[in-house]
Amino acid sequence: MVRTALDYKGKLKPTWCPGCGDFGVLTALFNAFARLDLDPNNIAIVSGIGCSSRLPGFASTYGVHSLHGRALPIGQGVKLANPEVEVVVVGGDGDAFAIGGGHFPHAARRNIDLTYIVMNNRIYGLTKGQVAPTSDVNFRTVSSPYGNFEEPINPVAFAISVGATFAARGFSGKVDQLTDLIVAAITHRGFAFLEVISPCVTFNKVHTYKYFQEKVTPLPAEYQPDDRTKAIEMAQVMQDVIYTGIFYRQEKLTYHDWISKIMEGVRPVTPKELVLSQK
Amino acid sequence: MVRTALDYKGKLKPTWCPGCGDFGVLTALFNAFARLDLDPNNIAIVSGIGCSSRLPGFASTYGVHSLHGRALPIGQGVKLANPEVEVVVVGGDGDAFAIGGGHFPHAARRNIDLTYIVMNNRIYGLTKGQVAPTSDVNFRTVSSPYGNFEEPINPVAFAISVGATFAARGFSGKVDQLTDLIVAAITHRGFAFLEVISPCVTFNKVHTYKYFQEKVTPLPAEYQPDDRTKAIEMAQVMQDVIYTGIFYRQEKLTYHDWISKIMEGVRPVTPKELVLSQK
Amino acid sequence: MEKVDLVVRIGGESGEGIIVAGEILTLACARASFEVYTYRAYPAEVRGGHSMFQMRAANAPIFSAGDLVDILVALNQEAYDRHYSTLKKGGVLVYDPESVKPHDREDLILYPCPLKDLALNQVQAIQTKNIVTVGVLAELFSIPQDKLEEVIQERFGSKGSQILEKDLLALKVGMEYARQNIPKRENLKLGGTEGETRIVISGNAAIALGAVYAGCRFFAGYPITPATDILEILMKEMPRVGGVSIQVEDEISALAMAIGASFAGKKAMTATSGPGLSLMSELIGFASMAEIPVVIVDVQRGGPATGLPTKTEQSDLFHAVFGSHGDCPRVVIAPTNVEDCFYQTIKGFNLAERTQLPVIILSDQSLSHRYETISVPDFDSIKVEDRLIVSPEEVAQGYQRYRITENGLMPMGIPGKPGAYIARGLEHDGEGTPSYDPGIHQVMTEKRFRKLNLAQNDNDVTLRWGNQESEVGIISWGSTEGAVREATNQLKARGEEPDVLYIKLLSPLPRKQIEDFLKNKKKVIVPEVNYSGQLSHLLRAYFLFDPIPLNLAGGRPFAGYEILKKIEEVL
Amino acid sequence: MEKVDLVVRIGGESGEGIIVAGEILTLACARASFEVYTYRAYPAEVRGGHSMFQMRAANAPIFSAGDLVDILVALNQEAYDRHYSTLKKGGVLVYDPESVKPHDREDLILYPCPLKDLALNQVQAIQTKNIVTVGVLAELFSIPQDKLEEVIQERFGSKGSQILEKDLLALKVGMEYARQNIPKRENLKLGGTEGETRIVISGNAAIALGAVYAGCRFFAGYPITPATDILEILMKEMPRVGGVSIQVEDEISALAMAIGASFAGKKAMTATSGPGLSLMSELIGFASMAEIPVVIVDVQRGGPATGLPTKTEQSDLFHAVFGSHGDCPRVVIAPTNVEDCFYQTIKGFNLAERTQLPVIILSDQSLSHRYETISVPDFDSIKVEDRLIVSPEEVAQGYQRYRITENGLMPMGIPGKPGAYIARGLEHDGEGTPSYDPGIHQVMTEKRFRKLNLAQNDNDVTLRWGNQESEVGIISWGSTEGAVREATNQLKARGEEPDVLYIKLLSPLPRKQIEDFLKNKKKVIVPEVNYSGQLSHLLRAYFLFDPIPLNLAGGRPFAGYEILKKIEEVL
Ligand SMILES: Cc1ncc(C[n+]2csc(CCOP(=O)(O)OP(=O)(O)O)c2C)c(N)n1
Ligand SMILES: Cc1ncc(C[n+]2csc(CCOP(=O)(O)OP(=O)(O)O)c2C)c(N)n1
Ligand code: SF4
Ligand code: SF4
Ligand SMILES: [Mg+2]
Ligand SMILES: [Mg+2]
Repeated sequence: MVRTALDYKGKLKPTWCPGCGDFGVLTALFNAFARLDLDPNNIAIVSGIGCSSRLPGFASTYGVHSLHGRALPIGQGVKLANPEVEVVVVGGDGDAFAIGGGHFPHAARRNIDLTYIVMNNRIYGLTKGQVAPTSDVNFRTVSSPYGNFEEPINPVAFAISVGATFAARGFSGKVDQLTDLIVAAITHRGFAFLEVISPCVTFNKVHTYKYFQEKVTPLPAEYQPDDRTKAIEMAQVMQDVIYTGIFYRQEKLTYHDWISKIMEGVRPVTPKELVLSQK
Repeated sequence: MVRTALDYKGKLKPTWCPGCGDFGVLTALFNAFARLDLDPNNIAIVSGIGCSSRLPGFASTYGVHSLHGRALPIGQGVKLANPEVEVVVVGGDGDAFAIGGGHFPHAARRNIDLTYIVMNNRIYGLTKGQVAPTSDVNFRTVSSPYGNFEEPINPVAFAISVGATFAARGFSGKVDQLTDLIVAAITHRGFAFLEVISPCVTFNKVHTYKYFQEKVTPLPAEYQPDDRTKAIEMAQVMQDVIYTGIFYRQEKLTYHDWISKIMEGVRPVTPKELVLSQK
Repeated sequence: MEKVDLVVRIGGESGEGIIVAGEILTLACARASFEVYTYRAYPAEVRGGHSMFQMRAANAPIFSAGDLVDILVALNQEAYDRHYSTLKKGGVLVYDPESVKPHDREDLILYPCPLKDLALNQVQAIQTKNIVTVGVLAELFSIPQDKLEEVIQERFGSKGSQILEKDLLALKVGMEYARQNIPKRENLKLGGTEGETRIVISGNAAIALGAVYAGCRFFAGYPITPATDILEILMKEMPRVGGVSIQVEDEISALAMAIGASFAGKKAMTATSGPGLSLMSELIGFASMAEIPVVIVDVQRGGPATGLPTKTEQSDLFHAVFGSHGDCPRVVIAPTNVEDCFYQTIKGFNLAERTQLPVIILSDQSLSHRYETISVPDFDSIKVEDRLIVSPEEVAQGYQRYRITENGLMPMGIPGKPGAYIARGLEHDGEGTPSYDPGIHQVMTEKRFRKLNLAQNDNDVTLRWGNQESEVGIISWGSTEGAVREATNQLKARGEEPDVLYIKLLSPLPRKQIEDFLKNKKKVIVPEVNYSGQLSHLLRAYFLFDPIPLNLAGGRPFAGYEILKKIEEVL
Repeated sequence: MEKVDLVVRIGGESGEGIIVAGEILTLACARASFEVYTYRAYPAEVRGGHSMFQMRAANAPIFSAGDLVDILVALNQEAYDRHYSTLKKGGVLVYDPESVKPHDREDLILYPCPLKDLALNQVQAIQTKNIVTVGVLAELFSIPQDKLEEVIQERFGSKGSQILEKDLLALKVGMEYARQNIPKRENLKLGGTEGETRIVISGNAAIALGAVYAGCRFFAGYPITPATDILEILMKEMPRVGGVSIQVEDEISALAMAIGASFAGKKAMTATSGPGLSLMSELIGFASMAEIPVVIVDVQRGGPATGLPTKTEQSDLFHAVFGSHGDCPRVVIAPTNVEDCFYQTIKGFNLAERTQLPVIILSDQSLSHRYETISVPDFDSIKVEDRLIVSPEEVAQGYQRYRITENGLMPMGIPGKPGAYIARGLEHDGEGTPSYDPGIHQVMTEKRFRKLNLAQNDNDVTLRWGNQESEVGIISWGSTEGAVREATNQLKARGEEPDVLYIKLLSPLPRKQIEDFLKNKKKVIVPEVNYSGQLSHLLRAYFLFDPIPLNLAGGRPFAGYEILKKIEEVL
């Protein structure tokens, strides 16, 4: 049986604002699942809280719509406990880098084999338009009435610098490329990070589709995603051009590779024997 | 009146193990305070929990010995509320990058004018020797009996990549250089990060004084701390040589510079007027 | 003067600007010197859910948003279906015939009105449909145009003159249409009266301004519904009073910063809702142990976990009173209405300084976004208590920050001034030196708890009304006040008024006042918008009596008739 | 057989290996078939504080580490000064004359012994002073050398043969010195007996192994005293049973991972102490709302905040029962001794699966590091309850994960198998779709609370002993059991035994058993190692009676005589 995108569609109609970038991400994700012909019962989509974090609710797969900022540790728990399951963690830029920011570097360092998709709209959508850690300096919002003072976090550069073994960027306005990127992220062995530029049409009147459409450009054809420093540099280009594509990719032992090695080495024991060995 | 290091010494005798690297940090800190002739009543040393976080208790200055991982936000609160006070935040590598890791990038992005000294012993000292986020791969501890699987965090590289405007490394075995570095960090306008290699003589039997003494080398004389990429690269050198000195320094508006600008721009109001304006 | 008491409800799709329309109507009515009281309900989704705004306007005090409505504006079929049954007999239904098909009902006055069409074709801006609606209502019920224009001006003035112009035009278009096409009914006139200046304010704004008035000069927060506007207001206003506000990375950082700021000498606050309060648990214990005053506002919503983010509930009382490991004294207070949000916030700062403990203020969603008309405060009578600061002389004589004293208090040193000490979350002796001696832990714990006595002495920690002789009593807390007042007013008219006690200080409970109240009571009803009867639990534990709980798992406030019914049952 | 009951206390500088020496002695005695019971106290500092280890060994059941000591080993003057007054009349003092100057006391037997000198000059390794000390004690009190060597072998075998050799040498040097220089006293002989195999285990190890036995195959934790060894043991052993253990970045991540792992189908646990439990508050609510079974061990220490990290206290009960915003059902249980740590942990997993709720197990520092001899479990009688998993047939018939059922339970889908659903922290309907309808919130809250009934049915949720006819009762929880048993044993001898009820299930409280107990009671003493009387509070609230609290702010466990005194007062 070959599955189609429809096989992953849940009963619930997405409750995003018409035009929200997150629709594109949902479409591309279903496309990618179909292309990989994954069993919906063998996928777990884990999210935090935010507009973007509602995504699991619109799919027919397993999912956890958890707490604000906790998607990554919950997702890691799922994968560590049940490594056969395809784990896709999703959420917003605030979820990932503000309240959840403490978990990110460790997830990357561990290189657990999961995919993390951050829908970056450079704003807090669900709570109606406050400044986010990805917002530009001087950006005015309801919670930054005099403009933002803080240097924005660049998700792809951040991911690479804390050790992600796969880091890419897509745009929700380009669903085909996004589908390819999601497929690449899922098939990558290890922690795969994907930033998706996903405009909030309701609250972010500066970083609109139009704004991005003019800047978004695939990485040059000759670009090789094997040099960290170069990758970080390219990810940081943000003025006239914003690159999309795979910035960095590295083969490395996953957390499970290590676990498997250990399990081979230890002397197995039954729980009863373990208890009896205490003396 | 010119003060001496003794003016900063508290009543309590340090309770660290004999030979602990943190003694060197305390000495250098007092030296630096004396060199800058700071009023002890005008200094606040803020820490989390850990062996290293006991430091404020050994000084005659103001201090907060807070909770594990919360030194940075508490220190930022102190500085934002009382910008005349010299704020020095101190703690361990676990405090900074494990439980406190979510606060670090934001403190850096904000560029609040304070100094953050992390005493890195690559282990959890206070809880008796568990693996830390700065521990090498394969490092065996009581909590990593089969060796550590996770890529270590490089504090200086991490600080630079998340936006610290000053990043340096010292060694508690070289108190004079360390004093200079602390003076430079305190006088820097903005978020100044200083990693101090500070061996745990009790629990870390691999990364000992001897281990570091052989590797620690000042940055080359011609090194210019103005290039982020280069700075990160030099900070990551960890094999035969481990550099000390100032890796990166940048002039940038501090958080207070922004606040001052705004305060100049707004129309002041009394609390009573503000209440009466609601209608 | 003729008695006016009108309830207007607007329902439609979330995102259609219903809340904005409601707020404009409300402010205009308030400026026309009516008492106003509002209620809103909206989904956690930004779009796609159902949204509702209700305003009650009257020329006498009002305590609830009203149970039945006089005027229903249904912007879509769902709004009609959900709400038509709440219309009073003879009530008015305003609707767009294009999208709403009402039943054929004789007992209602139907005012069809092509709202969408007017916005699209006459204003050329579909998003002004909400303001067109306001215009229609203004004309039908004689809401003064000048007040409406004033409010619209203030609201949209900063959005660029084009938007403002469109909105002013929309108002006119709506009024004009109604004037031309809808025959007006006299009994639903609001009109304008001229009275004293009144303040129109929401619960969240009252908290933000109460804090500023109490001397708060540091605020740190993280957005969370329904507390976010406290952050938004203070981001804007704090620099104007010379203070600092900051949006930080999470609630843990927010409380930690506030504690740091207070240590540094500023009165400091954070504001959040249940999930944030849970995250702050460990730091609440730190502020308690290190004796650093700090104010934490919890605007409660439906729980647990993410729960019902946009709905009201009073279910964080347990966590506020008991959350955080260890024996951890703290003060918990709760305002009972929007005006009280202002006064309790000032009280919260006073208690924080007076006890050098963390103070948690429990508001809730139903107060947070509700606009009420309140009297101009009598500023001279408001007492603001300031910090006990150590003097240079005391320092010279050998200052010990944590010395044990009779009432538990010692003055605080402030960085920048003499009095250096270490604030510590580890148990410590008088000097702040860590101590793990069980004896010291015993006396230090006693000392920290002793400070709670200082919170109990005021008279205004409870509010009592009704018939003190009655053997039937109501004890409650927080935002149920309005519904209870509605019920007791009706019973008073019948000569059956019970005795009512509102507890504003929930930790420590005011023993004297509660014991006084209980003296002659046979039956005590405890209404709360939570499932587990959290105040009932506290009353049982501290006063060993068996109250009659009246609980609603939350999601909406009580209606007056629900309280009334319970009292009637018990009487 | 002659009765043996000997209490040995070793005191000295933290870092001198006192705990290691004590543990070696303990294990050797246990292998020689004695009942052992230990207590340790050490500072939060790694070095520079005072450290103490106490072992009691007897050939009859024992319930405490003993109040007065038979043998005191003082390694420095501070140890002597602190502890000499606890020596029984006729007790033995072993000390190094170089560093300790004892009083001239006739009622003690003084055994001076150049411990440092022996380690330095005869073993050539100053750090073996602790093992030299063990050698001296072994000779003086006839502790079998073969058992000691066995234990030292196991303990240091992995540290390289050099270290092992030194330690074995140190043992011999100590024994030899004592043999040559110290005349032995017959009344303090331990010696060896041969008996059945016994298990010697600490409270933390009992929890770790209980978890493994209950089927836990995922553990995530963050180091924190006094819970760390649960993490350390499971990091080592989990791979041997095919499970996964991980040390993560903080306690929030630890519980989140455990919840994720449980969602994915594995029984999962985390272990922490008070500060970590506070940090987990929001996630406790999430597990409750999303109905994901998970076990949280809280090894309590002195609080609040960082508090007294190395000292015992029972003050997290409030947070365990009430922490987390919203109306949030959870199960709380507490073991009463080291052996019970094993059984209650299994119980915790059973209840987690049985109710699909988070379960908090409250142990404490005094249990955590105490070694006790326990009987080999009767494995066949231990019931392990497994998860209710949805079958493919049920899925085919239209599975709703959160459908409302009579007892509140629905089977869970497991990723990888049919039954896909969304676990959610937002309020939701039967299918898991978010719903903000107050009616749904009401019935869903009721349903989640209803599941608590399933925890109350077992008989073993309380433990009762003593004279059921007595009008004086003791109700308590957790690790006070030992001290209470000591006291009631003495009273029994006098024919004055009270009735005793230990509550192991603290949320929900077992109503039937407690009501039964209270029926004929006039006075009920509730001893707890906390300041605020947390169990007393719960009993007042749920059973409306006025217990007699006996509280100690913490820092140390109760001694038997303190309980005895209180009972005598009340009798
Ligand atoms: C502990 C906690 N704090 C705050 C919130 C409120 N909150 C919900 S989503 C959100 C941020 C949304 O921004 P983002 O993560 O970027 O997602 P988006 O809505 O933009 O997709 C916030 C602050 C919460 N639910 N829980
Ligand atoms: C919330 C919380 N979790 C855990 C702990 C236990 N703890 C105290 S210090 C520490 C880590 C110490 O390591 P580090 O920060 O590197 O400091 P060091 O002792 O090495 O100087 C831990 C895990 C705690 N006190 N609070
Ligand atoms: S508010 Fe923004 S992010 Fe949220 S659904 Fe609407 S467009 Fe999307
Ligand atoms: S344990 Fe290590 S870090 Fe801690 S005081 Fe001793 S040497 Fe220093
Ligand atoms: Mg966002
Ligand atoms: Mg460390």
